[in-house]
Amino acid sequence: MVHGNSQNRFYLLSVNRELRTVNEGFSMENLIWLVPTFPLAGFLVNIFLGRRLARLWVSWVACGAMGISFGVSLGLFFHLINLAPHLRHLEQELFTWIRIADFKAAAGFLLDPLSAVMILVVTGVGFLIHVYSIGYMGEDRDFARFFAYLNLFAFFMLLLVLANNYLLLFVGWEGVGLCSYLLIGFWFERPAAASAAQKAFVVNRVGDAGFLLGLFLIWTTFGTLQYGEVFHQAEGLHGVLTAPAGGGLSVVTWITLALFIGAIGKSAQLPLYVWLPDAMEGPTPVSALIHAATMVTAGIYMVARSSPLYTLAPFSLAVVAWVGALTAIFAATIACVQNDIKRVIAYSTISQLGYMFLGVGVGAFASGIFHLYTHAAFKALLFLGAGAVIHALHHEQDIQRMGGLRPHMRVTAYTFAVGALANAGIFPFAGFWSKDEILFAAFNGGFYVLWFLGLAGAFLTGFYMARLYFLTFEGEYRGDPHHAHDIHDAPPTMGIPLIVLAVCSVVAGFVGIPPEQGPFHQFLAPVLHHGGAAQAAAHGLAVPMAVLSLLVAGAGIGVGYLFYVSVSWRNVPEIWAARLQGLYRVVYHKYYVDEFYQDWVVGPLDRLAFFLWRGFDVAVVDGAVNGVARLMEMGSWGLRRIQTGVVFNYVLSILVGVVIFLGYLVWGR
Amino acid sequence: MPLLSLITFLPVVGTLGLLIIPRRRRNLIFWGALGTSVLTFLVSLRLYTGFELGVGEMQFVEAAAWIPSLGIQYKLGVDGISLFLVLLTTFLTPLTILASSGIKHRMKEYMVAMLLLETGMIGVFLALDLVLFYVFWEGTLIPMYFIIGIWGGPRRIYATMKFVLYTMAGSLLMLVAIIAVAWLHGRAGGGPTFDLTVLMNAEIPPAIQFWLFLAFALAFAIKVPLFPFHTWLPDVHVEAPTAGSVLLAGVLLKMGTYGFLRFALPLFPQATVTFLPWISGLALVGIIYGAWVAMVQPDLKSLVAYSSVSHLGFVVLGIFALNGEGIAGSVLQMVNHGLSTGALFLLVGMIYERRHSRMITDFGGLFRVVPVFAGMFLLVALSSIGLPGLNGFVGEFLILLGTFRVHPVYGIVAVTGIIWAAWYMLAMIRRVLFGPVIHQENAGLSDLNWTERIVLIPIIILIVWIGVYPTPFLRRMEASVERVIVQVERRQSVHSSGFTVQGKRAMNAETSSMNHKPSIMNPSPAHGSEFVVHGRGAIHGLSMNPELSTLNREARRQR
Amino acid sequence: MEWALFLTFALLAGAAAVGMVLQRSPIYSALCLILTFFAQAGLYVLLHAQLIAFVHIIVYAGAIMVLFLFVIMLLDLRPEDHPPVRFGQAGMLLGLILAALLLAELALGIGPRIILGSQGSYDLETLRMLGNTQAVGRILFREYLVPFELTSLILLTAMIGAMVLAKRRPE
Amino acid sequence: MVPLWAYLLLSGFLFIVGVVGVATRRNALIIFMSIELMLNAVNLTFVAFSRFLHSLDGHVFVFFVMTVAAAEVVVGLAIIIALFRNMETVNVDEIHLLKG
Repeated sequence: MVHGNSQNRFYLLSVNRELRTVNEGFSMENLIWLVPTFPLAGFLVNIFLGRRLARLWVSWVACGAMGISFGVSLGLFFHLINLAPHLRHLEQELFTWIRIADFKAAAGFLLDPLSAVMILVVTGVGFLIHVYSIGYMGEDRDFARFFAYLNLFAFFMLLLVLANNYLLLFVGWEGVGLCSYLLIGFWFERPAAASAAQKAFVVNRVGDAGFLLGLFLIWTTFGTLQYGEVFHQAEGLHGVLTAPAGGGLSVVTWITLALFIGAIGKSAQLPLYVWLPDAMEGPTPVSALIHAATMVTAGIYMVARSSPLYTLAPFSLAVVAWVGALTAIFAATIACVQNDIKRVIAYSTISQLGYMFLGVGVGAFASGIFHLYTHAAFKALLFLGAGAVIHALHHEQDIQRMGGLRPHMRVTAYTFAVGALANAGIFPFAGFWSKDEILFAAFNGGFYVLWFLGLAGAFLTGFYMARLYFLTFEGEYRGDPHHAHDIHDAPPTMGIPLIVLAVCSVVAGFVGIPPEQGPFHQFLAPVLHHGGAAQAAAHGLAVPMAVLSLLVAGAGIGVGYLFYVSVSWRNVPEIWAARLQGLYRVVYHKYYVDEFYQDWVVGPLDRLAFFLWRGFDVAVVDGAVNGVARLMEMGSWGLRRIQTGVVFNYVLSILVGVVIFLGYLVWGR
Repeated sequence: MPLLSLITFLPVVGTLGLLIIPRRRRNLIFWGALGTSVLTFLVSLRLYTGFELGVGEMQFVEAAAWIPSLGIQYKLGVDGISLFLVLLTTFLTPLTILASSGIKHRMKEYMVAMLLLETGMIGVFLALDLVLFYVFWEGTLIPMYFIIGIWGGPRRIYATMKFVLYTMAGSLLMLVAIIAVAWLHGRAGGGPTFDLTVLMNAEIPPAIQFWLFLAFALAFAIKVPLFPFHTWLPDVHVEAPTAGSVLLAGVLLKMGTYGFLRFALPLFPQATVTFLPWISGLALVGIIYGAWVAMVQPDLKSLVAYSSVSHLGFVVLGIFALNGEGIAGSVLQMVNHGLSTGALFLLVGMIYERRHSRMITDFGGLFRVVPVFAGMFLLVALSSIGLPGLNGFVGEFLILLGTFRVHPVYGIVAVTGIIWAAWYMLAMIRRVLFGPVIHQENAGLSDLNWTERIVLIPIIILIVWIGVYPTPFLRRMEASVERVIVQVERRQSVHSSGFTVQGKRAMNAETSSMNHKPSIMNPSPAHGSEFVVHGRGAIHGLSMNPELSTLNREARRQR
Repeated sequence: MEWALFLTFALLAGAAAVGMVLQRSPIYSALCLILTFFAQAGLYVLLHAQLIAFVHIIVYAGAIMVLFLFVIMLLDLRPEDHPPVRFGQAGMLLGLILAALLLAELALGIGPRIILGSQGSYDLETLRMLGNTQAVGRILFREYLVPFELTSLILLTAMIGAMVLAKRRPE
Repeated sequence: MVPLWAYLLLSGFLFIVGVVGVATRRNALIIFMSIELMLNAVNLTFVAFSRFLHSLDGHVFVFFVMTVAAAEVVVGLAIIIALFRNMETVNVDEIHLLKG
């Protein structure tokens, strides 16, 4: 069946690709499907058989699936590197998923530098966290269920990054949301966890609705959802796409804005970030994998993937950058005053995600992805370290009740310190290279306000990271004295991932040297479009700028040290908190955003729904229906008095009727 | 072999068999009924395998004179639209019968009613004669009346009365309209006939179409049910026994949407376009209203009932998008809703049998107590909220896509439906499955037994299948969907302002699709004038597939 | 001659019918009705419907009326001790007017307007040749075979119904 | 030859007498007899038309009417007996089960 002419034009495009595949005979792209398949198989085994398998087997299946997947990813990665840069684009179409009328979407995979980086991050960090979970979840009764969910998550995440079209990306997009839901609510018996899970899913759905609209717009504009075809056409239709369409904005602006709504939801940006802090109700490995390293970065991945569209929409890019910068500083301020170890890291994650959006928003897509990649390492490390602490302290999460842990848990403390420094952006740790690059790109692109916001955020980052580390590991132990004697480092299954990640947090940044020109960037260059202005690099400023941001972050750490370690400044935080009481309370309560949503969205909607049900459905519609029935009843009550039950009356009325009727027939007409 | 008649009346034959079994032999009655329905399902699979792809016309057609003097025929036929609804019916009936093995009271009558209901439902989807359709349509009321009225909950009498009266109120007007259509056709010199395929070509003046469409639409809207005619649904669902709820939600409601698609649209194309904004508007209100009200329902069944209002709002919206994506999505979504909501009602029924309560507040923490139940419940709920990879998504996505394509604003409003769906469904999941076990009664609940698992597993397999690989379904319905669209479009042009205008419009459509897919955002100035027409007239989507429609038209001419 | 016979039978039938309605005792009423039936049978003969006439006598006078008499005796009904007609003068008058009106409508209104359509093939000559009974039998067992057979169902039903109704149920 | 109208007039008269009987009498048996009278009046019409139309269809219908009448009488009398048994009366004024 032929589906419109536009199909034909793209046909040529895909023929080219297929030819290439055929020429190579056996080729690596035929193996792409293996990457997500192993986690899926692991999921199926563990969800159906897990309850009957021994724990050892469960963990072997799950970790094995991830390990093999990681291995295949590495193989694909090296295969890709061996290809010439312009050939680094492998597609594999498994089957036609949906095809009806003019719509067609395939289940197909795309391996290019961007997705290669992503699958490495997902499978690599994922594998380490799987291993870590063996120890962390060792005593949980739902061991198998946990690993099944983790594997399912990995499957969907790999689907998300490997998809060759927007619809399949959306499948992964919602799929990781589902797994996030399941894993946040893993300890579903805790009402807080159950609520957090629901909140996460529903808030994400708000974003997803926007994302869907973006999909629809892409399809009505391009007639396809496949990346290659969309981007290819986007070049050709440049003028049409950027011409003002609705509301003074161009089509492509609307598309990219709609997609960005999805990114806001998934990557926890203002104003839809509220689910992420609550998501900390899930087990810590989940926070590390989903809510730090992989899923939440899907939004950045998606924007970067759509860079050919975003570069056509400067307005959207500006929105992205502003949302990112505001989120970065907003979340950083909250992180400074939180006391829950995981929540501090969660707000830090939100803040770092803001930086990534700032990066892609100023057109430095590669820098955004670079930060995504380094962040995956050090933020996973921080979460896992926090997990080790929580594990050791018997589920104590309040940093005010910690302190002085370093002597007892040296591995954890040192690796955590590495992670904190990387997060704060201290030379030469991974975070330094990527974050500095983003700030430089912002400055270089002439977005001075954004740059300043980012710089201020960097100061706060240094401060809260220092606060977190010092309160947790330095000073004296302030927690439950009963646990004081048995605080110890984690078992090797937890320790080794920490060490590996710590090493990564140090070296991961080196692939990005020199800034914006490193191997990492060159690898990604064929995929990512560059946002014009940012590329006219004034490299003379690079080093001074780097020093400046380093100084700012260092200052943050210094203040943290003075506040929380130095004996003479011991009381300063309290004094400041007291002096700025109003501000402190607002920030401590997270700017009352949750309360705002509760009072102005959830509450009213609930009341409205109840009113509609009771007030409209039951009262008005049913009232009308029952009213008619009652009216009938009353009428028939009157009419039934005619029924005397005496046969004579009936006969007489028949007789009268017949006479009248006949009379009408005879004389009436 | 008259396959369609066989499928339709096999349950009746089974009923006759049941009647001679003494009522003491409960097992025999049960297995007899189950065997009959399974046999019906197996026979109906022949429809699937023997269905000719790419044919939009009716297949397996059987026709015989019934009341020749009035032109009433016994005429059955199946196309890509009714095919899956028939299969859905024959698929769900055995499962509901299997799920009813616990019926204690008057099992024989119950099984007879179920089988008669099956015949009625299949007949509705297969009938090609308006009178025959009406007979089956009303015929389903009778067994349903008894199923709810005898085996229902405490307020069953109120519920049955409401159900029957609501439905009758609509369908009587439809009867009048049916007679009017045939009469108009006869008066125009066409001879007496109630044959749908003939009447589709009858030219009815738009002013009369207006009223006839209204009469048909009222009957269908009540059945769907479209806001604000939906208030019977929660009451009936709450009182109906499990099997009644499953078939009601799974199949009976689809009779309404199917009616729109099979009768209202092809018979009254102009009126369809006239009423399009109104019906789409009601569907939109229904989507959001149903979801909001579902949020505050204390009773599991009424929650699912209101969710049906929301879901069927989607289906109606897709139908009235009047393009391939929307209508195909709607047909698929009818099946999806039958599966997901049917499974939800089955699950609620299963937990009700154990706990004797459907109040959400009586539950909590079931995930720990009954993990298999909980897992299936979760999966089905996720399918119901349209999670990609499960069936609900494909249908919902296509509907939204089709709607957005012609009416972006409707699309934007409807898309929020997925947020509310997640909201109420997950809140329900949280309160029922998650959290600690609050009520001691729940601690000792037993998990699903094998019978119950056998009931649910086929549904779940289909849920995943349609979600992952819907192609076999979409392929079979495609040509028929096109045919409906072509029919509406063609009649549209006959009646609109003359041939020249039509020719120009068709040319417009052709050129536009040659350049590139028409965009609602109207990217190229050359198509500037087109947007207005499309946006308002809903003809836009109709001319989307010029090749196919031309082919169809030529095929018709040759015939 | 024909007129004379007709008038005789007609007057007899009319008078007996009026008598039946006016009689206080059910037995006399029944006897009056039997008289009416006999007069009617005479009219059937006048109309050359001999078979009908005899069946009429056998079924009505022979079977049905005997059944009536049986029941009357079985129930041991006395003549009613109140007037047979239950109205006062005004009511009587009204009733009579109503009845007269009906008769007038039938006689004056309907009667003259009856136009006989196309005639069938059974004129007197044919009937004489075939024989009345044979002719009726032929048409009954050919064209009306199915309805005829169906009437047996009615009789069967009535039989069962009567038995069920009249059976004295154990208390 | 006696014309059709004479038969019809007689038939109409008999019918009206029957109607009057049903309307005025209280004894269920007599009411029943009046109904029989009405049926017979109709039969007369059938036969008369049959004669004047040279058709035997009327005769056939008379047979059917007779059958129905016989069945009716059987059932009706059974009902009357049952009624009398339960209520000790055949006076229809005292029986008003149909009262709404």
